[in-house]
Amino acid sequence: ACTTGAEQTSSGAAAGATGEQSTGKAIGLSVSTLNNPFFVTLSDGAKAEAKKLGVQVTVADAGNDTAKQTNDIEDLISKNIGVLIVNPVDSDAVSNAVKDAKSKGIKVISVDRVVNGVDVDCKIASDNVSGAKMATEYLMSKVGKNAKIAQLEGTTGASATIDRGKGFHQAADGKAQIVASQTAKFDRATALNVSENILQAHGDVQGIFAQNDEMALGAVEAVAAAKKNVVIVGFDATTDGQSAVKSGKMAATVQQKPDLMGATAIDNAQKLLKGEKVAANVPVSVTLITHKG
Amino acid sequence: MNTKTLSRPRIGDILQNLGAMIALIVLFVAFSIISADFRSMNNILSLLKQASTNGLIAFGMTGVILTGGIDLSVGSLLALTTVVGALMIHAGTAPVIAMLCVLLLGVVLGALNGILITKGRLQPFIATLITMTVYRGLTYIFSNGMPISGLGSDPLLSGVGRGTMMSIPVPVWIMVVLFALYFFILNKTTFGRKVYATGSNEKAAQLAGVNTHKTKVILYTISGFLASAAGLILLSRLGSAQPTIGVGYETDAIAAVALGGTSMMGGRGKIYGTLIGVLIIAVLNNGLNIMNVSSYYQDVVKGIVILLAVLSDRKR
Amino acid sequence: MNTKTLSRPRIGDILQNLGAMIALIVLFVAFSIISADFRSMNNILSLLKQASTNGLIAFGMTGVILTGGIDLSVGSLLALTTVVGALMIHAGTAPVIAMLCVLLLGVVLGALNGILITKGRLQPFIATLITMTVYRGLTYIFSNGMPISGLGSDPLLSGVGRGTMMSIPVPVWIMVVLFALYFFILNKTTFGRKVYATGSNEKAAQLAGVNTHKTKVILYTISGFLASAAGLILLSRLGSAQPTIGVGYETDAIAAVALGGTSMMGGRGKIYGTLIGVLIIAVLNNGLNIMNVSSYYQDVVKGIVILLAVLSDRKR
Amino acid sequence: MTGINKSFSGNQVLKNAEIDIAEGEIHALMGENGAGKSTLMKILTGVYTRDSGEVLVNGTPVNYTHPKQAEEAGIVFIYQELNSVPDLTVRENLFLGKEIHGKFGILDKAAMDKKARQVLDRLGVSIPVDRTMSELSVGQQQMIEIAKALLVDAKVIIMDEPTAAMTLEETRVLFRVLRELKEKGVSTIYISHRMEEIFEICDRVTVLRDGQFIGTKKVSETDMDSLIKMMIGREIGERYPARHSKIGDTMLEVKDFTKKGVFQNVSFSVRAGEVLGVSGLIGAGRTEIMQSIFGYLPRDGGTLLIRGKEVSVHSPEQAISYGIGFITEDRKTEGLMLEKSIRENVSLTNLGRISDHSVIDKKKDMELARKAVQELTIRCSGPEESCDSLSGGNQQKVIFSKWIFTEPKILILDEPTRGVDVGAKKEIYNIINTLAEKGVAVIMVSSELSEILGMSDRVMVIHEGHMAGILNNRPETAAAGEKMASQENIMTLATGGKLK
Ligand SMILES: Nc1ncnc2c1ncn2[C@@H]1O[C@H](COP(=O)(O)OP(=O)(O)OP(=O)(O)O)[C@@H](O)[C@H]1O
Ligand SMILES: Nc1ncnc2c1ncn2[C@@H]1O[C@H](COP(=O)(O)OP(=O)(O)OP(=O)(O)O)[C@@H](O)[C@H]1O
Ligand SMILES: [Mg+2]
Ligand SMILES: [Mg+2]
Repeated sequence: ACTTGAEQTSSGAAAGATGEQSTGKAIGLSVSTLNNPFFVTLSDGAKAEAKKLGVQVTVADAGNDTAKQTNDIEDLISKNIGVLIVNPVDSDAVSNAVKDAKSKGIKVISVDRVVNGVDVDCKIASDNVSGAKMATEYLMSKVGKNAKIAQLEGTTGASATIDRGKGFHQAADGKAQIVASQTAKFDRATALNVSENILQAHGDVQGIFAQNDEMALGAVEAVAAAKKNVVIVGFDATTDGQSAVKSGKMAATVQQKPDLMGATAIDNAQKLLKGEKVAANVPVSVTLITHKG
Repeated sequence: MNTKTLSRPRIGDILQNLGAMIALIVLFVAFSIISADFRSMNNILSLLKQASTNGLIAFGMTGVILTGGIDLSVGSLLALTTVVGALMIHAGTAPVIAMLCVLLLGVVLGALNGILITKGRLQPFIATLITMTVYRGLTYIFSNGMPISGLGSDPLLSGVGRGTMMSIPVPVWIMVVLFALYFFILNKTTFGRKVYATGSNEKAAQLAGVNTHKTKVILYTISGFLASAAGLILLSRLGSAQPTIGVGYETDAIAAVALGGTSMMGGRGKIYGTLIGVLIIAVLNNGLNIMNVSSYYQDVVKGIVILLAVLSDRKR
Repeated sequence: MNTKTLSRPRIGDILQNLGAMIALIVLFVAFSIISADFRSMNNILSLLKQASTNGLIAFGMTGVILTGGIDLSVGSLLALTTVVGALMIHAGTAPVIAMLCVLLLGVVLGALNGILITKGRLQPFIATLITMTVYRGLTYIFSNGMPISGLGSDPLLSGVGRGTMMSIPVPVWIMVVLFALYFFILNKTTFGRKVYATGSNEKAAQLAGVNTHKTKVILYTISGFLASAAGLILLSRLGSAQPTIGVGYETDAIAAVALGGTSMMGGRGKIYGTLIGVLIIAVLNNGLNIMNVSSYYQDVVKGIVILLAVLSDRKR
Repeated sequence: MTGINKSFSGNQVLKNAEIDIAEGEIHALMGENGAGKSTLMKILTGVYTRDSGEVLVNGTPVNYTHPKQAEEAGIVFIYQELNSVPDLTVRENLFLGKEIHGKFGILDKAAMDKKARQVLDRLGVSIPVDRTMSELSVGQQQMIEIAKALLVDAKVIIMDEPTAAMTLEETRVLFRVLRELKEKGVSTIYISHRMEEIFEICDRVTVLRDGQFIGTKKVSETDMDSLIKMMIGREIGERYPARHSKIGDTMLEVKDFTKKGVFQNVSFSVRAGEVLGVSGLIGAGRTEIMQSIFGYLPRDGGTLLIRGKEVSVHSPEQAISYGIGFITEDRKTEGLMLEKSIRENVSLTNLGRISDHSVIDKKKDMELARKAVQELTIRCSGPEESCDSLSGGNQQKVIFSKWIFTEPKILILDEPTRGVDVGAKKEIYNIINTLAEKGVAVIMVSSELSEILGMSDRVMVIHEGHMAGILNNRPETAAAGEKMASQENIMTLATGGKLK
C-alpha cells in the first residue's frame, strides 16, 4: 500500500487527491540538537514559517545522539508525516532511518548536513568545510603569514567539529603555525578555561579560530582578562556572536542563516506536500560577517 | 494460615511495582486515547524496538545494582566495542567474526570493571566513572573522533537491528529472550541466590561460603556483555559506528532500574520491575515525540512522571 | 603505649590521602619541569581560579557524600540559577539583588533535593537524577535554549569572577574562605559530628537524638548554595548565562571527592582531601592543555591518574 | 507501666504487660526470647509508641515520643543491639547527641576527653578515646555503650543484655558499678538470660511470657527452677544436658597459627565427638583465631590439618568443602541477611542440596526451610517471615539450622547462646550434644563460664592472643594431679596468671 501511495503522490494525475490528503499530513522535523543556539534558531525559523503557512510541524530533538535520531524518525513515521525534514546528527548514521521513511513514501529534505547513501528530495546544505576555510583565511589575513594561531574544537566526534576542523586545516596547514588545538566542547565556560591555558602557554598567540561562537565568546573573555590583543574568529553568527563582532571583540563570524534554512525547508516541504516539484539542491550561502571599523 | 503468609510476599512483590505498573498503564492508555498514531501496531512495535537498547543495558545494570554496585561505564563500553567492531569490518574481518569480537570485548571490559571493584577494592561508582572516561578516550583514539561507516550489507549484521521475525523486529526478540534468560538466572538458580545474598549482607554471604568477589565479577561481565549486545543492535540500525554514541545511557538504564523498584543499596529488587521501567521510559519518549511536546518540556515531564512513580513505590 | 595508640588515627588520616597528595605533587613537579609556562605565577593563579568552580561544588558534594548520599543535580542547578539571575538582570533588577536571588534559588533548590530524599524517602541517586533532569528542562524553557548576555558592567557582578584582591583572583579567595568555613563546620562543630554520625550509622545517630533528616536537608541545601555560588563566578567570568552550562560538573566534583579519599558509603572522609582532589583535576586540565595533549588522550590520561591515586589510597 | 498493649502489623506482642520500678533497686526483667522485654522497654523510652496502656514516672503519666525525651527525664537505655557509630571515635560516640560545646556549636574537646576518661576509668576500661569504634571488639563496644549511659545523670538505667558478650571479669566490674549506682538511688532495669546474674545482683524480678505479665517476685524469695517455670511455663530439669558422646580420632589440628598483633603460635586439636570450649577475656583474640581457621581472616603463618592431612583453607568456600561450619558471634552483621526470609537464610549454605545443576528446586527449598522451623522450633509465622522480626534466640536458631543442614564434620561455634533464653539454650545444648554424638568435632567459644564448664570436654584458654593452657573437663579421664577446668583455674589463665 505504501508503494502505491508513493506512486500516487508522484503521479501528476492524482495531484488533486494527494493535495486533499496532504492537508491532513504534517511535516516532521528531526533536529540534531536543541542545546545549541544555531539549531534552536533553525528550528524556530521552521516553526515560524510553518505557522505562517498554516501547516503542522512536529519537532523532535535528537540531543546529538545518532541512535535517538533514528528513534525520532521512526516516531515521526508512526505519526504518518508527509515530509521529513532531517538535520542529521551524523550523515551516515541517519541513512537507514531515512531509507525507512522513503520506503513509506515520505518525502525527505535534509538541512545543514547531507544524508549519505540516500537520494533525498531536497538538500538544503550549508558547507561547514568551506565556511571554516573562509573564516580561517580571514583570520590569517588579519594576523599575517606564519603567525601563531590556535583552534578551539567542538565536541569530539560531532559532525560540525569534523567538518569545521577540516576547513580550518585546509586553510591553515603550512601557512600558519598552529600552536594549539584543543577541545572546548562547543561550551563557553570550557572555552574560557581552555583559552586561558592556551594564552598561558603561548602568550604570543595572535589569532584564535573557534568552531562556534559560544567558544569564541569564551575566548573573548579569556583574552580580555589576560589583557592581550588576539584576533578571534567564530562560527554560526549567533545573536551574541554578531554583537561581539559589531563591537570589535570578535573579528568575524560565519553566517549560515539558520532561521532562513529552517524557513526554506518548510517552504519546500509544503511544496512537496502539494506534489509540486522542488529544486534538488538549495545551496545556502555561507557569508562572513566581519568587523567594520 | 501458612498459605496466607506464604502468599504474602508475592502480593508484596506485585505491590512493590504497583506504582510503576500503574504509571505504565496510565501512560499507555492516555497516549492511546489521545493519539491514533501512538496506538497503531506499527508504532507499538517500533516503540518496543527502541526500548531494546535501554532494555539490555538496564537488565545488566539490575544485576550490578542488586549487589549495591553501579556501572557507569556502559555507554562508553558500548561505543568502544562497536567502534572496534566497525574497524575490524573495515579491515576486512568477516562481519560475523567482528560481531563476536564486539561481544567478547564487552565481556573483557565488563570483567575489568568487576576486577577493579573486587581485587582493586575500588568503590563501584568510582571504578566505573574512571573506566567510563578511559573507554571513551580510547574510543576517540581508535576512531580518530570520526564515525565509521560503510560496513557493507552482511545479512546477519543488518538483520540484528533491522530484521523482523514473524513480523516482530529482531531487537525485540533479542530483548525478550535475554530478559527471560536473565530472569531465570536471577530467580531460579543458585547463582541468583548468591547475587541477592551478596547485595543483602556481603559479610554474611562470605561467611556462608559465597564467593562474593566472583559473583560481582560475573555480574559486571554480564553488564558489559549486554551493553555490547545493545551496541550491536545500534551498529546494525545505524549502519555505522559512532564514537559519541552512548553518552548518558547509564542514566536511562539506572532510571529504569529505579522505576522498577530495585534498591540502590542492593539486595532488593526484581528484573521484571526493570522491564516495566524500560517500557515506561520508551512509552514516554515515543509518546511525547508523537504528541510533538517540545524537548525542553519532555525533560520536565519525564522527570515528574519518574518522580511520581518512584514516590508511590517507596517503602517503609 | 597510650600515646602510640592515640597518635595512630592521625597518621592514618594523613596516609589516607597520601596517594592523592603524592599524585598532586608528582603532577605539579612534572608539569613544572616540562613547561616553563606551567610554573609561571600567572598560570598558577589562573589554574587556581579555574579550580574554584569545581572546588565549591566539590565541597558541597563532600558534605552530601559523607552522609552516604550524592547530588547529581549540581550542574543543572548551577545552570538554572544563573539563567534565572541573568533574566532578572535583563528585566531590570539591580545586579546585586539578582545575585542574591541566584544564591537564594540555589538554597531553595538544594533544600528541595534534601526534602525529596528525607520526607519523600527517595534514594539520593534517584532523587537528584530526577531533579537534574527537571532543573535542566526548566533552564531550557526559561532561556529558550539561548545564552543570555548583555548583563551590563556592574562592578560587584564583574568583580566576583574577574576581580583580584592583593593580586590574587577573587574566585580563589572565595574558594579559600568557603573551604576554611566548611572545614571548620565539619570538623569543629556539633553539626559536623551529626554529619559523620548520620553517614556512619543513621539509626544509632537517630537514637542518640540526632535529627538526621534535618542534617541531610542542611547538607543538600549547602550543596545547592555552593553550586549557585559557583554559578555566580561563572556568570561573572563569562558575562553571560548559558543554558548548557554545568553538564558533567557532578562527575568532576565526585571525582575530586573520591580522589580525596572520602567513602561513597558515608561516614568516612575529609574535606581537605577533596581540596587535594580538586587541585589534582585542575592541574591535569591546565597542564595537559598547556602541553597541547590531544583531547582524545586527555580523557585516558585523566582516568589513569585518578585510578592510580585512588588505588594507592584504597583501604582494606 | 500498666496494661501495655502493642502490636506489630496485626501481631500482638504485648498483652497487658506491666512492671513497676522502685527507687534504687535493680529490677530484673525476664522472659523467653520474643516475650516482649525489649519491646516493653522501647515503649517506656519512646522508641515505639504503645497501642494502649499507661506509663507513670514519679506518679505522673508520660508519653515519650523519642528516646531523647526519656533521656532528658533521666531514663537511659542501653540497647540490646549495639548502637554505636562505627566510623566515629570512642569519644565522639560517648558524646553523640550531647556534645560539650561553646558558642555556635564549637566543640570543647578537652572537656569531653576529661569526662570520658573519668567514666572509662570507673568501668576499668583502658581504651584510648580517639580509637575508632569499628576497631573495638564487640565486648569493648558494649562497655562503651554502658559508659555512654553513665555520662548522663540518670535516674533509671535500662540494660538490655549488657553482659551477653562479656566474660566473668568484665561482668564483675559492671556489677560493682551497678551497686555504686544503687547506693546513689539510681534504679536499674536489668535484662539478661544468664540466670546466675539475676541471683547475684537483682532485688526483684518481673517475668513476661508471650507478652503477658506473669508476676513480680523478690529474688530472695524465689529460686532458679521456679523462675524458669514462670518464664516458660514448665520445668526444664538440668540446665546442661547429660553428655554421652564417644570421643574418636583427631579431626582438626591447628599448628602455630599466627597473625601479627592478634594471635601467636596457637596450636590445638579437636577430636570427633569432642566439644572443645574456648575461654578468654574480651578481645583476647578468640574470634580472630576461629575466623582464620575458617579461611575468612588471612593469617601470617601456621598450618591446618584435617584428619591428619594438611589442607589449604584460604576462604570460607574451601573451609565448607572440608566440612567445616562456622556460627559467627554477631548475628546482625555476620550471621544473617536480616531483611531476607528464614528460607533464604537457611538455603544459602545449602544451595547444593536444594538445586539440580544450579537450578533451584522450589520444593526442596521450601522443605528445608520447614524442616528448620520444625526441628529447631523456630518461633515464627512461617518460613517466609523475614529474620529482622524474629527475636534474638530465634535468629540464633535460624543460623544453627543454616549450618546443621550442611552436615559439618567440624563445627565452630562463636558465642552460640549469646542472648538466648534458658529454654532455647537447653535446646541448643541438646543440638550440640546430638552433633557430638554423631561424631562432629565441636569448638565452642563462649564468654559464659558456666556454659563452658557445663558443655566442654576440654577447655582452651586464650590470653592476649596466646594459648594460656588447655584444661581437662572430664573427671573420669583425668590423670593423677592433672589441672582440671574450674572457674578459678580458667580465670587465672585468662587474666595471664599461672596455675599453682
Ligand atoms: N519492629 C518489629 N516489627 C515486628 N515485630 C517485632 C518488631 N520488634 C519486635 N517484634 C516482635 O515482637 C516480639 C517481642 O520481641 P522483643 O524483641 O521485645 O523480645 P525480647 O523479649 O526482647 O526477646 P530477646 O530475649 O530475644 O531479646 C517478637 O516476637 C518479635 O518478633
Ligand atoms: N576490626 C578490628 N580492627 C582492629 N582491631 C580489632 C578489630 N577487631 C578486633 N580487634 C582487636 O583484636 C583483638 C581480638 O578481638 P576478638 O574479637 O577476636 O576477641 P575475642 O576474644 O573474640 O573477644 P570477644 O569476646 O569480645 O569477641 C582485640 O584486641 C580487638 O580490639
Ligand atoms: Mg530483647
Ligand atoms: Mg569474640
